[in-house]
Amino acid sequence: MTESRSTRILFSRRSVLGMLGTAGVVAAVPGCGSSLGGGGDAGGGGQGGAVKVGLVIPQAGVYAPLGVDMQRGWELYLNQHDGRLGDREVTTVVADEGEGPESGVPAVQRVLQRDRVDVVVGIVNSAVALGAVDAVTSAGKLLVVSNAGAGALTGENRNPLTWRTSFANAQVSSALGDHLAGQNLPGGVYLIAPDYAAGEEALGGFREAFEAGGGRIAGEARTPFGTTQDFQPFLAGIRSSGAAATFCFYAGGEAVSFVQQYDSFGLKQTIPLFGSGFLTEGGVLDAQGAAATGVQTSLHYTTELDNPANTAFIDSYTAANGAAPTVYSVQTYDAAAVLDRAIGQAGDVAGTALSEAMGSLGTIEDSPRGPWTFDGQNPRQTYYLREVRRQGQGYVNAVVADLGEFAQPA
Amino acid sequence: MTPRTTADAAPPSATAAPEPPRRLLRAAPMAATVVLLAAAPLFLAPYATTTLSRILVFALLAASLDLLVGITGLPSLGHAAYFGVGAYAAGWITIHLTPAVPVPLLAGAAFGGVAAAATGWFAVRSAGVFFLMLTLAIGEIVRQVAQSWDSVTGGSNGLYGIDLPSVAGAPLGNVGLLHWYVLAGAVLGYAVLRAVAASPFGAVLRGIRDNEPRMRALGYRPYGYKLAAFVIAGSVAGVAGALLAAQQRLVTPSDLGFTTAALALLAVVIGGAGTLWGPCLGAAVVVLVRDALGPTLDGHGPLLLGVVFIAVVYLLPRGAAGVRLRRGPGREQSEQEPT
Amino acid sequence: MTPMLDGTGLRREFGALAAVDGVDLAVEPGARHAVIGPNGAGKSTLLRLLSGTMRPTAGRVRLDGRDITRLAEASRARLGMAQTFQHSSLFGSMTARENVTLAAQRHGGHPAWPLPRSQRGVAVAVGELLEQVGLATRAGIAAGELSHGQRRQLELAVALACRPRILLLDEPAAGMSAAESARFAGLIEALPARLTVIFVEHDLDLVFRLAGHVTVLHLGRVLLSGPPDRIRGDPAVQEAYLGTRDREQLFIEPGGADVAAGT
Amino acid sequence: MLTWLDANLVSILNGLAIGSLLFILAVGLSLVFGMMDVLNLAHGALFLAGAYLGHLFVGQQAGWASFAGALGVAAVIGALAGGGLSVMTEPLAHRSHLDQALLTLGVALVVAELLSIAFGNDVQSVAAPPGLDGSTVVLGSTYPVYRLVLIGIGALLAVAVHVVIERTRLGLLVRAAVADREMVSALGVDERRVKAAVFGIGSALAMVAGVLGGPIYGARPGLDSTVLILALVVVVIGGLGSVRGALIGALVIGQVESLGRVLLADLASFVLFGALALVLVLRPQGLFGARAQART
Repeated sequence: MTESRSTRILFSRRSVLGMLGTAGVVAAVPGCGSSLGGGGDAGGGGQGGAVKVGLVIPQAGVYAPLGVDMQRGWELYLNQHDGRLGDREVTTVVADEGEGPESGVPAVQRVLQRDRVDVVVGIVNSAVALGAVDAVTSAGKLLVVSNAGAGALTGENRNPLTWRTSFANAQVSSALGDHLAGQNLPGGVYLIAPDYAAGEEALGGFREAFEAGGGRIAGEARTPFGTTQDFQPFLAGIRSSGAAATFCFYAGGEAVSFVQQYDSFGLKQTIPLFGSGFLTEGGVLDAQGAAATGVQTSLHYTTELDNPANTAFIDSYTAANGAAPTVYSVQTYDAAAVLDRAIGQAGDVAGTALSEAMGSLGTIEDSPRGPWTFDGQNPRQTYYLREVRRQGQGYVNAVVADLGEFAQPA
Repeated sequence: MTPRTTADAAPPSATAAPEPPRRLLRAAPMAATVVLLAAAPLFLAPYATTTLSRILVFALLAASLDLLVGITGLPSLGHAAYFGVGAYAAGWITIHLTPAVPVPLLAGAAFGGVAAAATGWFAVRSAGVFFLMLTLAIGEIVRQVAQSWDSVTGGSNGLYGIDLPSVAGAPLGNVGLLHWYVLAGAVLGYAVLRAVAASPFGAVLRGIRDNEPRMRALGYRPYGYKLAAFVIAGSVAGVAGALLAAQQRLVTPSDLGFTTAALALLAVVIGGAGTLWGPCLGAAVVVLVRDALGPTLDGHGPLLLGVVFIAVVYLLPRGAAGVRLRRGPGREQSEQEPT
Repeated sequence: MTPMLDGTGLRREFGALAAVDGVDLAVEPGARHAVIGPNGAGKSTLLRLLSGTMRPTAGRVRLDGRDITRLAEASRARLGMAQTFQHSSLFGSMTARENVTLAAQRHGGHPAWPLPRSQRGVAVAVGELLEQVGLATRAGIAAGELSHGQRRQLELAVALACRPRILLLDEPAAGMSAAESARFAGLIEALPARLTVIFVEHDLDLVFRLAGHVTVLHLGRVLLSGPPDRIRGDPAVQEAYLGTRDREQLFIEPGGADVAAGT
Repeated sequence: MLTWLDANLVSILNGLAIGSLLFILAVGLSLVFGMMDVLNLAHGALFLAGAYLGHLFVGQQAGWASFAGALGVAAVIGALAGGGLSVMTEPLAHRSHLDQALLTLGVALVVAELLSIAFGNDVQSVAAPPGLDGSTVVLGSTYPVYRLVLIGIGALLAVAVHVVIERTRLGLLVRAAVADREMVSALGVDERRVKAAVFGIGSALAMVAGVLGGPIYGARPGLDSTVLILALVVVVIGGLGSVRGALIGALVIGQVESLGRVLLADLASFVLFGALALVLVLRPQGLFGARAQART
C-alpha cells in the first residue's frame, strides 16, 4: 500500500518536473556559444545599420501603470519617425522590470546577454537602475534612464555611459523649496515622506534649497514605506507642529491615501499641501478626486503646458492611446528623441561614441516639456508650479507659475 | 524519503544495508551534475550561464532552508533574512575591505550564522504556526532594518556597485569565470549541508522532526539541536547570499523579503523536502518559471506562480509530505494500527 | 536499602479531577514492579509523573535517593530512566535500525557530531539489541511499516538502547497476539536482573508471570501494594475490578486484543 | 498628563476605528485557524476583492443603495468563496500547516492577479455613503465621520459574532471544534459542514471588511498582502481561535498602528513587527491562546 503510493507519487512528481524542466531548457538554450569571452563583447547590430534597444519597464506590479505610459511614449516617437532612430532600423525588446531589483536586474541582464541590445532604456525603480549601471556599462553599452530619480545615477561618481532624460529626486523638490523660501511662511514648513531613499533625497533637496533661501523647517516625519495606509498619526504631528505649509513626497497608492486623508482630517484648509509632482501625476489624480484640488506641486511637465510641441504631442498621443500622456510618457518619448539625435550624430551605437554624442546635443528645443539641455548627464529643465484644478469631469495640474530652470543639485 | 544516514554503520548481520557499489552509484549522479555544471560555460551562451549561476545561488538557499523544513521540521518563513544578511555583509566587505575570494564568502557565512543565532534562540522555542509567524516577523524586521540603515545598506536603493570577486588580484571578469566561482561556493555549501544531514547530528534532527516528545524521552534536549540547525542553515544561507552579492553585484531589501522566503519554500516543496537535492531542482524550476516564462506572460508572472503553488500542493504531496511537521506524535502510525 | 524509584504523595489534577491522588510508591532496585488497575485508575498518569513527561501538582519523585521532581524528562533519561509508550511512539520515517541508533548514540555515541562518522560501538550495540528483541531481519524496514507487534518490540529495543537503570513500560503488550505476548514476556524475563522494571499492564496473566511486586491503583489512589499472591486473593481488588464495566476484558480475555483500551 | 491625553485623544480614537476594521477582518481568520488549523493566506485577497467590489458598485459617487448592495453582494460572494476554500483545503486536512499555507498563498496570488487584470493596476478609490463622507469636529480636531461610524459597525459586529458563537448551535459546534475537533464528529455532526460554515462566515466578513475599508484604504494591487499581514499579526497576538483574542488583538494593533506611530515616530516602521515579536517572545501562544503546547 505505502509502497505503491510512493511509487505513483514519485512518478507524478517526475513527470511534472520533466515538463517544467523541458520548458526551462527550451527557454534557456537559445543562443549557444561560450560564456568565456572578454568582459565587453561587441554584441549584435554594432555597425550593421540596425539598432536594438532594450526597453526595461515594469509590466507587472504596482509600477505597471508607469510602464504602460513609458512604452506608449517610446512607441509614439518611433511611429512618428518610421521606426528609425538616427536613420537606423530599430528593434525594441521589452523586458519586465517588475516591482524591484529581484526581477529588474535579471531583466536587464536578459536584454543585454540574450537579446544583445545596443542600448538599454527605461527603468522606473532606482535600485534597479543603480544595479543596471554595472551590467550595462561593463558591456560597453549606453544606459538611458527615463524615470528612476536616484541622485547617484548622474551624481558626482556617475558612470560616463549612464544618461538620464527624467529628473533627480532632489531636483524636483529643490524647485519647490526655492519657491517656498520666497513666500512668507512664519510657521515654517513640515516635511514628510516615506522612509526610503527617494523620499530622503526629495526631502533633502527641498530642505537645502528652502533653508538656503531662509526658510524654516517646522518638523519632519518618515512614514513606513509601502505599508502605511493610515496617515492619521502623522497628520496629528503636522497639525501640532504649527507649520504654515506641508511639503511631501509620495507616489502611487500612498499618494492617493495621503492626499485623501490630508483633506478628510481637515488639514488641507488650514495648512496648504505642497509636493513633488508625482503626488498628483497620472492615474493617482483620478483616484484622489476632489480631495486633491488646491494641492500644489512642482514638476517639469504637465499636460497643461502651452507650447506647440506639447499640443502636437498630446494630440497624437491621445489619438493613439485614448488617454492623456503623463510625465512618464514624455520622459521616455524624450529618451527616444535624444537617442535619435545621438545615433545620427555618432554614426555608431557603441557606448562611448553615443555618450560623446549625447554630451554635445545642446538644447532639445522641441520637447513637449519645453526646451531642456543635459547638465552633467541629467536634464537642466524648467520647473512649473502646478495646482490641481477641476476641469470638466476630471482634474488637471494647471500651471500656476514658472519656477525657473533647475539642474540636479550638487 | 529520507537518506539512510546510519547505513555506514550497519553490522554484518543486517540485511538491508546498501552495498558499497550502490553507494558509489548514488554518488555518481552528484559528481556528474557537478561536472556538467562546471562545463556549462564552455558551450552555453552568456545569458544561459548567468541564469544557471542564479539558479545555483537560489538552489543553495533552498537547500539550506531544507535543512530546517525537511530535515528538522521547522518551516521558516523568514529564512531569506539570513540570505540577505550574508549578501549585505559580503557586499559591504567587498566594497570597503577586499574582493579577494574567500573573504566575502566567509563574511557571508559568519554574518548569516550570527544573525541566525541572534534571532534563533527565541524563534526555535516556538512551534507550528507560531514558528511560521515568528520567522515571518523576524524576516520583516530584518528587511526593515536593511531599508532604514542607509549608511551601511544603502537603504531602498540597495548596496550597488559591488566589485567583482577577485582571485590573486585578478577580478573574475566574465560570466564564465563568475559562474565557476558561484559553482564552487554552492558545491561547498551543499557539501556542508550534506555532511550535516548524514551525520549523527543530522539523525537527531530527523528524530526531532518525526517525534520531538520521544526525543526528550530518549534523553535529548531538542532546543540545542534545533538552534544549532537554525544557525547552520542561516550560515549556509549567508554563503548563498555572498554568492548573490558577487553574481548580481547589487543587494537590496527585497532580497531578504517575504517573497524571496516564500519562493525558497516553494522550491523546497516542489523538489521534495528532506532530500536536499530535491529543493535544488525545485529552485531551478522556480527561477526558470519566474525569469524565463514569467516575462512572456504580459507581466502576469504572479498568476503562473500562484497556479504552480496550487498545483504543487495537490499534485506533489510526497514532496510536501516529506515535511512531516509535528502534528502530534505518531499520528500516522496510530491510524494504521490494526483493530 | 534506598529504593531505585520512590514517589511520595504524588498528585496530579486536571481541572477539578485528580487523576493521581496522593500516591506513594517505592520500587526496589532490580524489581519487576507492576502497576495495575481498572481503566481511569490513573496508571498512565502515574507513569508520566515518574518519567517526567508530566509535572505533579504535588509530591516528590526520587531516583536512587536523588530528588528528581523538578528535572525535565530529558534529564531523567540521562540519569538512566527509559520508557516505552502506550501507543507506539517511534520515528516513523526511519528504519528500525535508525530508531535504535538514535537512542544508542545518545548514550554512548556522538549525537552532536555534525559530520558523517561511523559509530562502531553504537552500531554493534544496536545490532545486538535488534537481535535480542528479534528484529534483526527487519532492521532495514521503516518503523511505520512494521507490524504492531514488531513495533512494540522495537519500542523495547529503543528503550534498552538508552542503557537504562530503570525501565518504565506503559502497557507493553497491548494489542499483541497471545504468541507475541508470550514472546514478549520471555524478553522481559531475559533482561539483566539488576535492571529495575516498572510496567503498567492490563493482561493479568502477564502481570502475574512477570511481576515480583504489584501495586493496584483505583480512582487515583493506591488500593493495595504487595507480592502477586496477596493481590490475587484480595477481596478489595476483586471488588474494584468487579465495579468496572471492563471486568471481562481485564480478567478473561487471554491476550487482551483491546488496542483502544486506554485510560 | 492631561495635555498628553488632549494631544493624543484623536489618535486613540483613530486606533479604535482601525481596530474595528481589523477585528472584522481578523475574526474569520482566527476562527478558521482555531477550528481547522488552516492558515488562510488568501484572506487578504478576499479583502481586496471586497474593496474592488465596493469600487465597482459605489465608485466615486456613493449612494446608500449601492453601498448596501455592495455589502450584500460581498457577503454572498464571500460566503461562496469561503465554501470553495473549505472544499479546496479538505484533502489537506491531515497535512502540515505549511501545505495549507502554500495552497492558500497560491490562491491569494491567483485572485490578486485576476483582480489586477480585471481592474488594472491604477489605484481606485471608493467614496463613503452620502452623509458619512464629510468630516466633523471631535475633541477639537477635524475627524472623518465615516471612521466614527466604523467604530460603531465594529462594535456591532463584535457583539453579533459574540452572540453567534456563545448563543447559537453553530457557535456551540464551533467552540467545540476549536477545543477538540474529534468531539464534533462524535456529536454526530458532519464536521465538514461546520468547517464550510465557519470558512464561509469568515470569508464573508473579510469581503465585507473590504467594502467597509474601501473609503479609507481604496482598492489597489498590493493592498491584499498589507492587510493580510495586519490580520495575521492581530490573530497571533490575540491567540488563535479566540473571538475575544481577535477583538483584543485588533484593538491592540489599532493602537499600535495609531498611537504607537505617534509616540515612537522614529521607529514607526518597526512598531508593528516589534510588537508581534515582543508578544511571541514573552508569550509564545499569544495573549489569549491557551493551546500552544497542544498545537505543536
